[in-house]
Amino acid sequence: MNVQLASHLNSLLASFILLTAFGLVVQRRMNALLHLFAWQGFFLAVSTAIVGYLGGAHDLYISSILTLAIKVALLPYILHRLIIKLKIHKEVETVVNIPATMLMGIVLVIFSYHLTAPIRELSTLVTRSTLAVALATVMLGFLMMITRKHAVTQIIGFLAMENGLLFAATSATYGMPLVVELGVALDLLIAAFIFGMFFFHISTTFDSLDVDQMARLKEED
Amino acid sequence: MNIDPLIVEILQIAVLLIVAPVFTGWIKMVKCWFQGRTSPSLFQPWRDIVKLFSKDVTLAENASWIFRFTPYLVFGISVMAGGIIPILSMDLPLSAMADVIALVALFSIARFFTALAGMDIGTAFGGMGASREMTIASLAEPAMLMAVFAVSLVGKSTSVSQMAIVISQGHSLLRPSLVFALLAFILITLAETGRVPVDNPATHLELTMIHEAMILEYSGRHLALIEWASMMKLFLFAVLGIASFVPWGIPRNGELLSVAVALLVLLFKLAGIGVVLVLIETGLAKMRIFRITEFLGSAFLFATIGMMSYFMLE
Amino acid sequence: MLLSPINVISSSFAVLLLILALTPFLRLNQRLLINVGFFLAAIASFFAAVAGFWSLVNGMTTQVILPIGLPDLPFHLRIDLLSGYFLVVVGLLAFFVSIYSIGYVKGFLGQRSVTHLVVFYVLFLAGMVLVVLADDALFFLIAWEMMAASSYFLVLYEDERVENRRAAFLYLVVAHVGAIAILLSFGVLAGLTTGFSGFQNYTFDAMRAAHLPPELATLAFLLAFFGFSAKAGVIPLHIWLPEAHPVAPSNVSALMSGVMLKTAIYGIVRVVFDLIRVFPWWWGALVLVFGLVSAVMGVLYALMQHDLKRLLAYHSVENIGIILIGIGLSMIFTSFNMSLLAALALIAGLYHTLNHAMFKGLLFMGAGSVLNATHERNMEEMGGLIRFMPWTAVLFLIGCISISALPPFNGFVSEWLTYQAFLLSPALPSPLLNLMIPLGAALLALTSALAAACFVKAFGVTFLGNHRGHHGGHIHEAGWSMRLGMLLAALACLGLGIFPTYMIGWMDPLAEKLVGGKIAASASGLGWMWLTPIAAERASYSAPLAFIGILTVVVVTYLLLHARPGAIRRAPLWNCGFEKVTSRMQYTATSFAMPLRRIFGFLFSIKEHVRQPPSASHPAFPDRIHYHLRVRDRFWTWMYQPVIDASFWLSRRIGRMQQGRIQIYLIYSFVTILVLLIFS
Amino acid sequence: MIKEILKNIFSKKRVIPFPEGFNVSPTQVAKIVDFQKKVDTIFGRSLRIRQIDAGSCNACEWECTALTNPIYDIQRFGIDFVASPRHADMLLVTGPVSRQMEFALKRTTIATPEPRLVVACGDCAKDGGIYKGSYAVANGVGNVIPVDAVIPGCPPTPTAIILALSEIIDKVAR
Repeated sequence: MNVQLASHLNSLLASFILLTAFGLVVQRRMNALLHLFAWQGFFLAVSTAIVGYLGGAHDLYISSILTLAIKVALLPYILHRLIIKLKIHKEVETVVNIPATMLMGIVLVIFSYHLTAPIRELSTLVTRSTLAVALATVMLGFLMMITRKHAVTQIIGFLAMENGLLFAATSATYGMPLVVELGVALDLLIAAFIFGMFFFHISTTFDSLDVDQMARLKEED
Repeated sequence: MNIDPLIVEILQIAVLLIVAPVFTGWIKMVKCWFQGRTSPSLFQPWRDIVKLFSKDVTLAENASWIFRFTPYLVFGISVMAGGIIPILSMDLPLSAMADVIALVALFSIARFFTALAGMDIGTAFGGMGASREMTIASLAEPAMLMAVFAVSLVGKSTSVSQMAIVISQGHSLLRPSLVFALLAFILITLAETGRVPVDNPATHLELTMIHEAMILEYSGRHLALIEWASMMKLFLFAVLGIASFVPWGIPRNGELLSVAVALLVLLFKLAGIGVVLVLIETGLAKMRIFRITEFLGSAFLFATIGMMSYFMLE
Repeated sequence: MLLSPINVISSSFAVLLLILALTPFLRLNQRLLINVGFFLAAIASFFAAVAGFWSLVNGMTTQVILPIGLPDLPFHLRIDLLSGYFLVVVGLLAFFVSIYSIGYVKGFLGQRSVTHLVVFYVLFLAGMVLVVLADDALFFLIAWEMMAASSYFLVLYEDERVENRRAAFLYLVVAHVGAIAILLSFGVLAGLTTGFSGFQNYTFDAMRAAHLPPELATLAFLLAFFGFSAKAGVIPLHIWLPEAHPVAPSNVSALMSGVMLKTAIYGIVRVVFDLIRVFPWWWGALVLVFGLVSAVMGVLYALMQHDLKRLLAYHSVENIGIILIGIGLSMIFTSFNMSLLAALALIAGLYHTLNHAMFKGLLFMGAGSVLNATHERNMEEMGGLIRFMPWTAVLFLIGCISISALPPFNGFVSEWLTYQAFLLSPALPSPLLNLMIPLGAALLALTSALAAACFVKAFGVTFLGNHRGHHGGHIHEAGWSMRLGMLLAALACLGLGIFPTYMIGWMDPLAEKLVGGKIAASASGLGWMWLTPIAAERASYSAPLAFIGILTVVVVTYLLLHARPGAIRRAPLWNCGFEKVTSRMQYTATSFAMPLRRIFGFLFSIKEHVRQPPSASHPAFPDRIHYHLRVRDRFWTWMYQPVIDASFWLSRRIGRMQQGRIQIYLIYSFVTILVLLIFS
Repeated sequence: MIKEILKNIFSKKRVIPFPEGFNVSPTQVAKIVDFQKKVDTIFGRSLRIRQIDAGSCNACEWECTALTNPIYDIQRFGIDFVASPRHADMLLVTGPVSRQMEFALKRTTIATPEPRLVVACGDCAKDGGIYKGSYAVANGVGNVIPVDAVIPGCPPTPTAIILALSEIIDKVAR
């Protein structure tokens, strides 16, 4: 597999990651969201492996395997169990005006492309072009966390942001040191578990996962 | 030996006229298989058309000339479009007659008159169909243009045969812009040719109709022309997709053997497209009309991502 | 001195003056006045068109200095390529409309005197021609005011209706706010460069020569753009259009919408490409954005209307937007000095200017004859007119097809050229613009598709189906002169659509003079039949072939099918076998636009409520249901209401000083004098 | 979904073979020589039916609906139900034309282009059936519009309808 073909593949994967990010923003169903998230992790893992091959940075293989293990298998499984236990696995969440959200997302992508222009000038890597996509993925994750009301969808948005960060790291500087990777992965797991407990508490206190309920926590005067 | 391009043109139009109903028949057939039924014959649409030609015409009393003119115009436009899109060869004298934008505009004038014909007889159904058709069309148009934009960025042209030539050179399936443009194009085709989930071509319920509602009052040869033209439109969108995304197998010039091969390849591709179409139609249910905004919005999103990924990633 | 465009144009002025001279004598015989007046007006405008065309094709520029005007401020006149082109636009449509008016104005006979209609019509024509001829700021503004004032009186023609007076006043206010901005802009261009020393730099030549510092240039541009947008009806300055155009007599609204708005376009092009010439890219981006907004919002507002002429007025907003899109793109390309693409975009914009003049004039004339026949502007009361007035129906349909940008008519050609300019924008060096401009192309596509929807509604509801109104019987076809005027405009639409290469060939020197690029050579690279803006392999379109091809297939099919004499039986409507089908059960304009009203509803302020009066019988069977829908321009509440309130508040405050006693006024003036003495 | 589709494709068809699958007497079988050929003879293997409910109790409608299911599946013969009489060759009228539906029935009939068939389906459509003599019905389709054929039965089974259709077409063919 020659370098040119590999970089082609990489950019294709980058665009798929962007697509899944958009999908996460506009998708209504819980299960579909989980599937999209898993796919995003999968694309991320493959592209990480390809970048490792391109840059000859072999620790990226490990981080790709980590991504595969955690973001494609473990986290979706945990979240799946979670939403089944919370009996929201069939829930359909209303997203505010999907076309408007899409347009917002497009604007964000353009913005991030504009933002990363100087870095593209500096960097010399084959993968520098995907940096904009990575930043856009982060922003879209953020957008998702903003537009969603449901706690589970918000953690998915959080994880999507983290995907974007990892992708940015791999594409900008052939990945961060392995230790950091491991740490991040561990953090994610812990975060997921903590989120899980939170959900239980939220849902037991308000018997709903609608974070707007939290407004009731502020003291009335 | 080389065939004269004009003969290839005539050949193409003949292929369009003959194969389009068979393509529709093939789709029906595959659908029947998927639903576990025995299908009618592959040529059923042909029989319907022939039967309709032999029947009388019953016109509404207040139908004006527009109502009678529309079927011929729609038919004529579909036939002309068959000479523009490269089906059997990329070297066509008429292919310079219109680029993709003009081609889309040709289809939209056909739609314009169909909608007028729907309003002509002054039934509520006709007006309803016209209103919905024009609404969906106006939502589909930006997505279509974006898809054209993305493809023309790669093809460095908006003339169909030029794009086909350029794209058939590079290994374009790896280009994100083309992949997304293809996704968008599929959604737009579903909307423009009135397939599930946007419109149900086999519906019997007037209130859910879009395209059918406009032609409810047509009969006899007029109906035959309109149905034939809509089959041709589906076929044309299919070959347009082939020419701009998977043009391999379409020869550069009208060399006899390669044209024959091209015909076979075309039939093969069409069979594949039919299966994909039926998979979509069996998998999805018809949408509420105000969900179509989101459907076409995502088509626009795909096309835009394609356009942007050309600048960002290629 | 041998014959030259300037003689032709002066002879056309002579004819106009002749009309004014004859009017007092013909006043007593109104019918004769109409015949003579508008016939001569037609001749005059024809001369104007000839003069413009002449100077356009020969690429000649002639200047004359009239010794009249203020002391040592003589009037400068100049026919160059640009004014020649706009003379063609003005003269051609004015020619058609004057012929049309011969029949149309007779509709007023017996109701009111048409004398001042004729007079102001002539003055209006003269004003528009002078605006494009003027070569100095002073004369330009005088002609501008002449045009504005005469059109004000024309809008006010049927002045017993309160809506007319209101519309005319609104129009006057907006026009003058614009005029002030233009005046200031010329002031900046002329004065600030040389510090008001001497009055010699009020001519356009001096302004061309002057080299402005960039910030002054920006100021001048912004002022001029504001002023001309107010005249052109660019959103958000569009509100006077949908008020003024419907109430004016239809021949006048045809001229106002078809030509008068174009003088504003002329002003923008003149100031930007001729007087200032060097500018940053964001000017173009600004024009482009305003153009896009006007295009989309204009067509959306048009969709919501059910008053035929109001709908057409909003479409003028849309088309001005499309023209500005072309000009804005051209400005962007120019600022990155890509002259070829700039020429393409500019030609697209100017071409659409001419096209819009033709089909919008045609449509307003058609609306006029419908109004003449039914005395209705509300589409909900029409329907089935194609059976009563077949000619008008066909011609109006041609207008609808052209304005919906459908081949093979002219609207499509110019929009297609605009698309080509859009599709070539990736050549721009700036990556940000590369990503943004395609979205603009998508908006343009949305616009033209919505326009098609809107005109299916307009034509379908007005001319097709069954008649909804009460006076179905005595609806008569338009007279011969009205039909002739419309027919000529329709032929112009077809011709401009089918022979674009010639047109581009004539406009090419103009583009070269303004932006320094020519596309005619490449545009007709394959011969006159093929329009290939940049190169044959980039994009190509052949209107003649498409037209002839489709026509042949249609005819052949028809003949083939009628070789067998198939019996065509007329039967009543099926409509589910429903018994009591009334014309009220057809889709109305409101219901046609309902899906789009719901999808784009967030752009309007929509008030909608259903009231069901308690009926004697069972509540499940109501006698009647009142449905009330009110769609309003958000801009009115956002921008204009506050201004109006503020001005009323201010005038009330000032009104306090108004005591009506002479001593008080003496005190005012005395105090003023004292203050002056102190501070001098 | 894919599983279902694959099952549908590869499992054995449940459709009843015509005519032997229909339990009919040998005499009838003798009458029914190849149905398809007969559909062929007049309507070019394409027969489009517009079903009209003229005040029926919907039993006949259910049987007609059953015609298009995978078991009986008359679409394999090129017969189909359409939405508009203008598209139709045959009007399949059910119910004892109630006064309310009389006008609609007439109008639909003249809306159908020639050549056309009118078939009264069910006992009610034949002569009013159990509603016979009621003040509200016209006692059968025949009293309102000329009828080419009648399918008895209350309601006629899908089998009966298909057999009857074949006989009707047979009759018209001659």
